Amino acid sequence: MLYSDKVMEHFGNPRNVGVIEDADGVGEVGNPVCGDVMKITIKVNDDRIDDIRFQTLGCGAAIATSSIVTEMAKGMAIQDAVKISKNDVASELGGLPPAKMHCSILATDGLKLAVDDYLKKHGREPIAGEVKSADPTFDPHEDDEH
Amino acid sequence: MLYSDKVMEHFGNPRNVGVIEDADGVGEVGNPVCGDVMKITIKVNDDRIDDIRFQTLGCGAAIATSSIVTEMAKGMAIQDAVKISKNDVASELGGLPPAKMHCSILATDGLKLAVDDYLKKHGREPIAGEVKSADPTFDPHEDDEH
Amino acid sequence: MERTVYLDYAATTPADQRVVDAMLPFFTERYGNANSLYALGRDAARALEEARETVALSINAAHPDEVIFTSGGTESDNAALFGIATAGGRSSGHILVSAFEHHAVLEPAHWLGKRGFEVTELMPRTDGIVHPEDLAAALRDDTVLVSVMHGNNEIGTLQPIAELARATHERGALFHTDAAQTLGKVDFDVQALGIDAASFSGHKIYGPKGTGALYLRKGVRFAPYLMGGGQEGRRRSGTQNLPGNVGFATALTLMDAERPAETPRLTGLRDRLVGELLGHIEHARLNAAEATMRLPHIANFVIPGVEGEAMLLHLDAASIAVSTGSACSSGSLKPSHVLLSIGCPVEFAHGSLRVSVGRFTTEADVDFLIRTLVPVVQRLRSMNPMYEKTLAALTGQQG
Amino acid sequence: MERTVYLDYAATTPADQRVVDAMLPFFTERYGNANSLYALGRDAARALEEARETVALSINAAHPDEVIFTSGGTESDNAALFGIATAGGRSSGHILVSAFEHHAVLEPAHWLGKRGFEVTELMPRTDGIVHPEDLAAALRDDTVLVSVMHGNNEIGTLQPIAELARATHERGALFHTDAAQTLGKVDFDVQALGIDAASFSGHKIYGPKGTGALYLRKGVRFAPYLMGGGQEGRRRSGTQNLPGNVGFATALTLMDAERPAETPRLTGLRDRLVGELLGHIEHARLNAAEATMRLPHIANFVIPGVEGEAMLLHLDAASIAVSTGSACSSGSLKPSHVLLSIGCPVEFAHGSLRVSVGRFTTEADVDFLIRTLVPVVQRLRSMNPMYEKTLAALTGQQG
Ligand SMILES: Cc1ncc(COP(=O)(O)O)c(C=O)c1O
Ligand SMILES: Cc1ncc(COP(=O)(O)O)c(C=O)c1O
Repeated sequence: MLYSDKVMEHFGNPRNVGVIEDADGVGEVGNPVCGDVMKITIKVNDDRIDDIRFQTLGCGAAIATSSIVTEMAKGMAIQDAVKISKNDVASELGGLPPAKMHCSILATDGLKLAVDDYLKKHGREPIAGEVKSADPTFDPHEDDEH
Repeated sequence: MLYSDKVMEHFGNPRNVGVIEDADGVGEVGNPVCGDVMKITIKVNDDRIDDIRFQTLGCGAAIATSSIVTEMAKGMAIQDAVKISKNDVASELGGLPPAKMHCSILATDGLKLAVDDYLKKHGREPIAGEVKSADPTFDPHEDDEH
Repeated sequence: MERTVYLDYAATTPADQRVVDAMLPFFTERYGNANSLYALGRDAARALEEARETVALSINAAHPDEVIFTSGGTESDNAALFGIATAGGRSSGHILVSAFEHHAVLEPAHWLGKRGFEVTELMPRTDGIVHPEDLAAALRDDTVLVSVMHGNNEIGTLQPIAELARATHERGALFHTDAAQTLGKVDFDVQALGIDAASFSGHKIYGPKGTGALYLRKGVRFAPYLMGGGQEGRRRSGTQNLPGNVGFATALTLMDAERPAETPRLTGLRDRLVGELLGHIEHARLNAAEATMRLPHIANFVIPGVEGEAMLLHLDAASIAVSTGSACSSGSLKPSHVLLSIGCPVEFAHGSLRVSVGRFTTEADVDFLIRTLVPVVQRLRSMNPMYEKTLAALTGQQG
Repeated sequence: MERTVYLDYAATTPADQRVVDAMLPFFTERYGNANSLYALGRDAARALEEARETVALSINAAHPDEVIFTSGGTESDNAALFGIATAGGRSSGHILVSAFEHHAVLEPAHWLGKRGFEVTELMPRTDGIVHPEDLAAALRDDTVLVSVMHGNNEIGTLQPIAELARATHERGALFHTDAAQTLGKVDFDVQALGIDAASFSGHKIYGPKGTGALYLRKGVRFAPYLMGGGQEGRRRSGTQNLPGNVGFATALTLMDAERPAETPRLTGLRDRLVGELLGHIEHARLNAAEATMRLPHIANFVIPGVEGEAMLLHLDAASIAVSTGSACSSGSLKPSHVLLSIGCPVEFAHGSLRVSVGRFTTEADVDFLIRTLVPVVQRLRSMNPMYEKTLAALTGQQG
């Protein structure tokens, strides 16, 4: 189970760590029983993500995927941001060990929830589609083959 | 499965190898299917074993036990010779590997048969008792524990 | 690799140079097959039996033949479970294993549980000990085998094996203990313990990987697990790994010789570690802290608000090697079944840290770990979106 | 030990010094557990995967993961038989093994045969070959697994594995071959052979004892045999023997590199041996002489009127190491099941002699064997009370 250099780089120097206090949207996913919890806060301007911050309790992959997803999403239109897939995240990181693929779901799901939260606050329809990990009983590990 | 030094010594330099042409008694035991065949010829004088020779097709233990039994029996009264037990032979050799204990039976049985053959030739009663390995279908290996 | 501060001796150990030196002639010169009759084979057989006697003597076996060489702790455990349970063609019966056994015991037990046997997992208490009265209550008339490990590989608690074996025998069952973590590290006397079988592993005692042994008391019926040429007295087939077995025996001899001095030294290092870590990391806890009988070299902590792998990777960046959960299952995402079995909450089990010291550990190593760990924990907690909540729960709970 | 004329390379081989050198760093320096996350563990994991790739490349596996490291040929055989037969919880079906398999295949087959499976032993013909048409005739609709060894360890005949595998697949069964004697010695390409599984042993190719591998084609369902920590992609538990696996891979690389020159050299030595022995020992016969496909290094003779062990011990006294029957079973008294399976009469099977040459064998060694053997045979025959009879039968038969 080896992490790519890029995963290790993002894990060691995660980008955009923290909380935006007056955030326009907040997404929280995961639960401590599964070992991974992630919170994303976004600042949106003209339906574009102006600023984004994350906090993550989780393994190396959880932190690295959180970090990379904030880098990918920053400056993006919200319509595009919700389309970032777990595979996009994984390939941007130079791949993830199979057992860690579920971490990418958490990262993209966190972002989706933050966007929908922003839309909801403005009385608009959600666009992210189903976000499985928003359910507190969801266990991403069950996605694994074994 | 290690042989004692004494076994190896008798195997390497077996005593009393050969056939006494004008033997008073002949004992043949074993069969080639089992891998061991032994022939003992004896010269008897005054019910005492004056000369004894053996030929053996068989493993190291078969040859060593044949050799030692001829040494033990030489000069013995026939009444005593038939009492040599497989354990006597084994202990005289400093022990035998468990899987090879059956070889001592062959050696003592060969001697018994030779004595009884001598007695029979002189119209006397056999004294050796039952000699299982005289039966050509006897397989000494069946004595083994395994 | 050189400046690694290695603090994961419970996962594996470097082979001692003296062990390697003892093995070397058996690779290239004394290479005979121990089953061959000629001189080279007899020489191998003699060396093999010497190694066997060394191990038998160390564990006080009644007879060298009670020691069967295997390929490691896992094979020994598998062979013990399958071999004793299914001996004589038996295909049913009750098997008791502690809930915090190594997977090398649990998995064969579960396999048997799916094929005719009934398996019960016996819970240790929160002190990390399997209590004899709990075992006595779980034993049944149809119990055939009990397996409780001697020293737990994650939390380091020692089990009262003699009492457990006695309780087992009172109900007519056989007793196996997985001693992979304890052989060489504490006095191990199969007769004093009164056990029927025990598993050992070479690479936990500065011996070579891929070596181990199974102690099997004379008279215990056993179905061989590896079948074939009938080596090891028909109880374990496969050409014997002579260099490995000699290495294993040599390693054990060294452990025994050095234990009187080494045990207090390791205990001192461990106690220093525990003191410093609990002193410097807020809310950290020692798992199974109440247990008084413990291995000298293992300490396991829960560090709330931190995830284990992340902690481990940061320590790794500083060239410190420690573990979270057991090494074998660290590829897995499940929290340690050992910690759960002693009542550790799942969310804390994700933040466990196992530190295990050994022959080459110094005080400086321990201090370096603490010095490095403090800012790592602080940083990870600051990134934890739930840490305030966790803290509130902790202090509420503690207040 | 030094002046031993070693002619039992089929029993075991000395580890090559280059193999030992490759292993050494992994004992004391690169000692990490390949399942640990930190640098030392990752280094171990990388070395392990390199070794795996080396083996995969050598046998032309489609993917490195198709190679599972084990503790030797015996474990590989056991795991293949049990693992494939019982995969997915299967508990019945027909299993076909050749009658002259190694005991490491026969015993697991018989075990399965007593527990729900039906086992048929397929006879080779007197040429020492398992003929594909015989296999085709024995295959049934419910056959689940066929195991036929690649090169026989006693008589050295090579089996037509590609044809046997094809016939097996035509009836929907899976095909395993025990290649412990052939890996490295003849070209071994799992894809060209079209097999599903194969067993290898390290100590037959100048690698360390206690090492080996199982090739398992991707997609073949398999129940792990050693259970526990889930190493080797959950197919073989137990901390990996990294020094051993590196040694095994290195040994295989050397075999592959040297084979082009070594095969004709060994073949020449063997042919010289056969020619000289048959020329100098009256009535001696080469077993399975008709087989044209054979291993370069093994020759097996019957020497009528002589018992094998006695011959072996006399040769040993002259520091020559050869074997009679297989090494594993030489503790046993039964004549070789291999020789019996190819129609060798029992009384002659007791007088078999296996000579196997290898990397360090010279012409002088072969000549010394012949020179020593001639008087040994003469002496033993002269002590044989039945020799005249045997001779009469032989010449009558031949006349
Ligand atoms: C308690 C215990 N049992 C069994 C094992 C397995 O031993 P091995 O790695 O030698 O297969 C280990 C170590 O991994 C262990 O700690
Ligand atoms: C054909 C064959 N299969 C299996 C084995 C067993 O291999 P190992 O000795 O590595 O267990 C051997 C050698 O003993 C063999 O010759």
